Amino acid sequence: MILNRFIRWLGRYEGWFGGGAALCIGIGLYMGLVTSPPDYYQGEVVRIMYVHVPSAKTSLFAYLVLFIGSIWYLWKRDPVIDNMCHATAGIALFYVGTALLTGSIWAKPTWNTWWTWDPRLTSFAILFLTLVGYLMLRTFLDDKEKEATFAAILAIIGFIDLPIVYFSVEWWRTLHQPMSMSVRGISFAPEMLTPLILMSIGSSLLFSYMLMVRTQMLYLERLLEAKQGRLLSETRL
Amino acid sequence: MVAIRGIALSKSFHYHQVLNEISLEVKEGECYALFGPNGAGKTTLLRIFATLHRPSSGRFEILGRDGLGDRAKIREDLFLIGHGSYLYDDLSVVENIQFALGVRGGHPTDHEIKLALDRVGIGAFRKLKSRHLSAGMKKRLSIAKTLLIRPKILLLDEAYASLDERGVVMLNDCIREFAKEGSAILMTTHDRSRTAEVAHRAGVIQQSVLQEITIQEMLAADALF
Amino acid sequence: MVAIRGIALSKSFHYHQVLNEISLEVKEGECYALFGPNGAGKTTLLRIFATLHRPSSGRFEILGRDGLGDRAKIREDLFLIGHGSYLYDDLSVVENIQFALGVRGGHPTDHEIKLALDRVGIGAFRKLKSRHLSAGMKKRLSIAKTLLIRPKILLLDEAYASLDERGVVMLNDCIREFAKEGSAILMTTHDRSRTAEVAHRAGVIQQSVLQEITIQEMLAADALF
Amino acid sequence: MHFFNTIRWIAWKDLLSEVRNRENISSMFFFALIVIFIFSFSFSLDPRTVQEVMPGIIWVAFGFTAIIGLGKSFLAEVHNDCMEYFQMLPVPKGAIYLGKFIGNVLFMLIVETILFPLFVLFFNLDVLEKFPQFLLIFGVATVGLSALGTLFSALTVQVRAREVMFPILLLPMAVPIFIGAVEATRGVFNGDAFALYSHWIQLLVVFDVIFVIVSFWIFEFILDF
Amino acid sequence: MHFFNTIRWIAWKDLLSEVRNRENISSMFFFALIVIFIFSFSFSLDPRTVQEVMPGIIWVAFGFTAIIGLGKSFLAEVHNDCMEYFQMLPVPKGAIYLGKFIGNVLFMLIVETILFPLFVLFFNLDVLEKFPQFLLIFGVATVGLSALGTLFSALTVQVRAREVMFPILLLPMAVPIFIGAVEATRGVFNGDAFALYSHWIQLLVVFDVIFVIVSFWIFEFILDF
Ligand code: HEM
Ligand SMILES: Nc1ncnc2c1ncn2[C@@H]1O[C@H](COP(=O)(O)OP(=O)(O)OP(=O)(O)O)[C@@H](O)[C@H]1O
Ligand SMILES: Nc1ncnc2c1ncn2[C@@H]1O[C@H](COP(=O)(O)OP(=O)(O)OP(=O)(O)O)[C@@H](O)[C@H]1O
Ligand SMILES: [Mg+2]
Ligand SMILES: [Mg+2]
Repeated sequence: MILNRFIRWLGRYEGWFGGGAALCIGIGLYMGLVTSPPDYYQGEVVRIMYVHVPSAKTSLFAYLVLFIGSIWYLWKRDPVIDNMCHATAGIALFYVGTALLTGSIWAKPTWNTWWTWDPRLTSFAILFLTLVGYLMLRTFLDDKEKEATFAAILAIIGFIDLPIVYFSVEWWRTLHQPMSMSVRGISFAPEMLTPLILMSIGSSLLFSYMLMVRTQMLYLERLLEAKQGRLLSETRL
Repeated sequence: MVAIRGIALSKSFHYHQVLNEISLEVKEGECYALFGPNGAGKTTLLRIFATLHRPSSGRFEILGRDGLGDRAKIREDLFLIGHGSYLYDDLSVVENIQFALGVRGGHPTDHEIKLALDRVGIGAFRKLKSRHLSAGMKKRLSIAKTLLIRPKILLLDEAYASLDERGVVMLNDCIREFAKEGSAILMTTHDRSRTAEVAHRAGVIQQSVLQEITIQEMLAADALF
Repeated sequence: MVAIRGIALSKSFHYHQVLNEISLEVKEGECYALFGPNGAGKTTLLRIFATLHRPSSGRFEILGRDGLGDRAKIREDLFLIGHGSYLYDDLSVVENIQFALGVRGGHPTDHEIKLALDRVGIGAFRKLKSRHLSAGMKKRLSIAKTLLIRPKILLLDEAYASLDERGVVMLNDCIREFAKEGSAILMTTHDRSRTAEVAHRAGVIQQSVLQEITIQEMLAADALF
Repeated sequence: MHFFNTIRWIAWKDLLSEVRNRENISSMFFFALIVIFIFSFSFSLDPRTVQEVMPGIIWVAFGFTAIIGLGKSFLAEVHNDCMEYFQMLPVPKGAIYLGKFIGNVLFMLIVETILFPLFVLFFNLDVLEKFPQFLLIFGVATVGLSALGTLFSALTVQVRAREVMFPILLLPMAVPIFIGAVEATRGVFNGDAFALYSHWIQLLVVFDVIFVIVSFWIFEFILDF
Repeated sequence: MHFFNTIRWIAWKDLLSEVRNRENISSMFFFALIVIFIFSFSFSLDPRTVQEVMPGIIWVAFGFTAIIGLGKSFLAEVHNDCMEYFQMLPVPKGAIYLGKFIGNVLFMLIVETILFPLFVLFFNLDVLEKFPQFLLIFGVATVGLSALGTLFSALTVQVRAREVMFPILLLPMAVPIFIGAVEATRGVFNGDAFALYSHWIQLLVVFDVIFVIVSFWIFEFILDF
């Protein structure tokens, strides 16, 4: 119920999130595609980074939100939290898909293949399949309460994959870039770093914006269903 | 003391609101009969009390304990005889009973099991695999379990369905005995005269509204429900 | 003319002989009610006539045609309302009816379907997916199919089960209508008074023996069956 | 004619259900995806080995997908005892077989069409100019698999351990189809002349014809035991 | 204590049913046999390639067998709504999980024990002196697979498209186990020193522990939605 009020409160500032996202992404894209220099080794191809890295980071963040939301749901059983989880999963899938797609496109010129079974790519593909499974599972249940619970269970089990995605580049020797921003310092040129940071901020703002809109949509859908349901229950046999 | 208390219970299944703010009280030692047309939501209500569904809104109490928070405790006192027979096809009648009780922490002796089976009239089929039982025999087996568990709350869906007449008499006997021992019984049925023999109170669910009536009214009513 | 004739029908499942040389005749325009305790073999007998089981021995005729050799022909005149609802969860009520009739070569018009659904009382749920129907509503849907098919032989297992009181009146109406049109109806039930309203003859299966009784005897009998 | 009407209605029903819930296609698709996924890292492949084991991988993946998809084919029919309804239909049972068969071939082809590009992507295959050959091989192998799968699905849904009996019965019978498809695919991958592997395709066609005709004829008995 | 009693009863029930009908083990066994068979001709293997793809083949075969066997694990429980009975039990649901889990690990190990010699035979493997290593790998991988499989089986049997949802949900999660098992097996086949692949076994153990604990804890919610 606290969340209800919080969401309503946030809802009033929804536009700000959307606007901020548009602004950051706009400027970020402009800097990334126009003003930033091509890479020494990779040339112009490196510009895919400004989409790939932010969407990959946001997708991991989104799954974290889904995980916390799922635990919260099992604890409080508040339908609004369930709507939020449902919305998060859909958006997370969108980001995961974008990261996969851009990563694949990037991989063709740099690694000369669309796909390899590198640990990070493998674990990220698992994340993708888990999210698809999550959304599929939700369509196969009629009872809302049951649907919410089972979905939450799946999200929690699937969370095991997240640390693997994140740390795989540390744990195994991999093809994929290791973390560039870690305790060991930053390994980006500043003129590349600025658009990257802008795009990352924009991407997470966009995530928040979509999350709010989608949660409200699902909430309204639920209300509508309830209303239609009442009409149906009033028809006489 | 109130054994079952439902407060403004609602339940919807995807587009279909089945129950709308239903409230209901059943006291200990009382047998409450639910009537209502097909699809009114009787089964759904029973399943909510049996902790099989969660209500979409509203809450309920069983023997004073909260039905949503304290489910583990509640379940000790509950038993539902519903559409499912809860049997394993490859186990015999006796093994099925042993399992059903054992798994919930009971330890009936062989003699107790034999008595219960004889009472419900399937003592002769003790060794038969439950795969080969007919609908009515399965129902009787469920009643035998109830006799061994002696739950404080007994929920009976379509109480008399698929029982023959001897079976109905036997079940009504059991219900009376349970009520005398202080159990609360909530049952759904379409059969007014058989219900009237044991029910203390009755209610009709219609268009998601529960309306209480007395047994006399129920028997006398011209209207069908 | 004799519509259903069973001659010395026996059926055993594995170790268990359920029917032992049962003979039975139902004439056209007649409604025959089968009583008997749980597990007596009523359902089994009906399923033999419905060409779902083959008898272990004995034979039967439907409208003069041999029940074992001429099954394709027989099936044109038969309809069984049993435990199964024969519905597809993802199709709506109307689509289910269209399919069920279409697949056996029928071509009901939309108007006819609407009339039948209204008559059984589920016209308002025409567009609902059959997944969301309750037990009683499914039964009514089966009755609607029967109204559209108008089979010469109607087999009804547990005729009144899961119907509410309005439903029972409606079903009895339909049975009377079918009988008047010359159909033969064979039904099993545990409810004597409701059956008495429509049945012309009755029989009790007990310990694999079928004994015929009149409707008056059935109503008056003290013994339970 | 009744015969073709029945085929049409059954295919219509399957397609409509599929359009409504997208269960079959989406689940077959994802299952296949996961299988490819597991294969492609279980056999960590260098490009030379790929050439060698690729035909095997493709057909094992499609084979398992067929098991999952076709095995479900008649599950929808047992759910509400629709199988019994089919048994009581007054139409030649072959019509039911053909209706289901057509639906299944369609589903399989759709799934294969979506999957093939993914194979190409995952394993970096180079197949563009060999597309017509692949189309042909996939077509004939799918028909054969579906013909067998539809038959065995109908058979196994009526027995107890259906989920396992289906692959256990289907796979051995499907071995000729697998061998034919694998060898033909290997030929295409090796860039052989069509004449060099066309006998495998002929073999597949012969099996298709045999399987469809035999299944069509034998289906009568599956639905009338 | 109730908790251990419940575990015992559930494992007892599964084992007794299995002893009675031998469905699970025999069907898993046959399925695996067929898979091996199909593999061994789909990948027409020269001895050098065998070495390379053998670990993959072994684990894909066992993986699919696990899907078939574990997916059925809770099917017996839905059959007569026993799942609902479990839900209404007044015991911690983790006990039910552990009971089923123990039974499943046992079944899987038995099947693997029978199958492994067949692998050795079919593919002319040379493994006698490496037996303890294999035992260890099989043990830890089986525990992990069963832990996950038991959980997802319980979840998907309550869902509409259960036959497909099970592999779709299970396989992605099981990928780490597959990778670990395949890599460790590869190490054994290559004759590497234990230290070279022991980290894969450690990984498997870590996953086992995580999966068992998380499943045990979360099972409460699978049976109480
Ligand atoms: C389909 C292929 C790919 C997938 C699934 C993928 C996945 C990911 C993921 C999940 C992250 C986020 C990690 C984090 O938040 O720390 C990431 C970051 C990154 N990826 Fe990829 N990637 C792919 C291909 C590529 C390619 C081809 C390159 C470049 C050669 C690349 C370069 C990067 C870089 C530079 C980062 C940022 C690392 C950091 O700053 O921590 N990726 N990728
Ligand atoms: N799991 C479910 N999913 C969707 N709808 C459901 C579900 N269970 C019940 N319903 C719907 O809820 C309504 C009430 O069903 P319920 O079984 O409670 O009725 P009932 O009063 O027991 O009727 P009957 O007398 O026919 O048994 C029905 O319209 C049914 O379609
Ligand atoms: N497929 C079967 N396999 C084995 N035994 C069966 C099968 N079908 C029915 N039986 C057995 O046949 C006997 C008669 O069953 P049937 O269902 O015909 O009884 P019924 O008269 O309809 O009883 P009820 O009133 O309980 O419905 C039962 O003892 C049952 O166990
Ligand atoms: Mg009901
Ligand atoms: Mg019966």
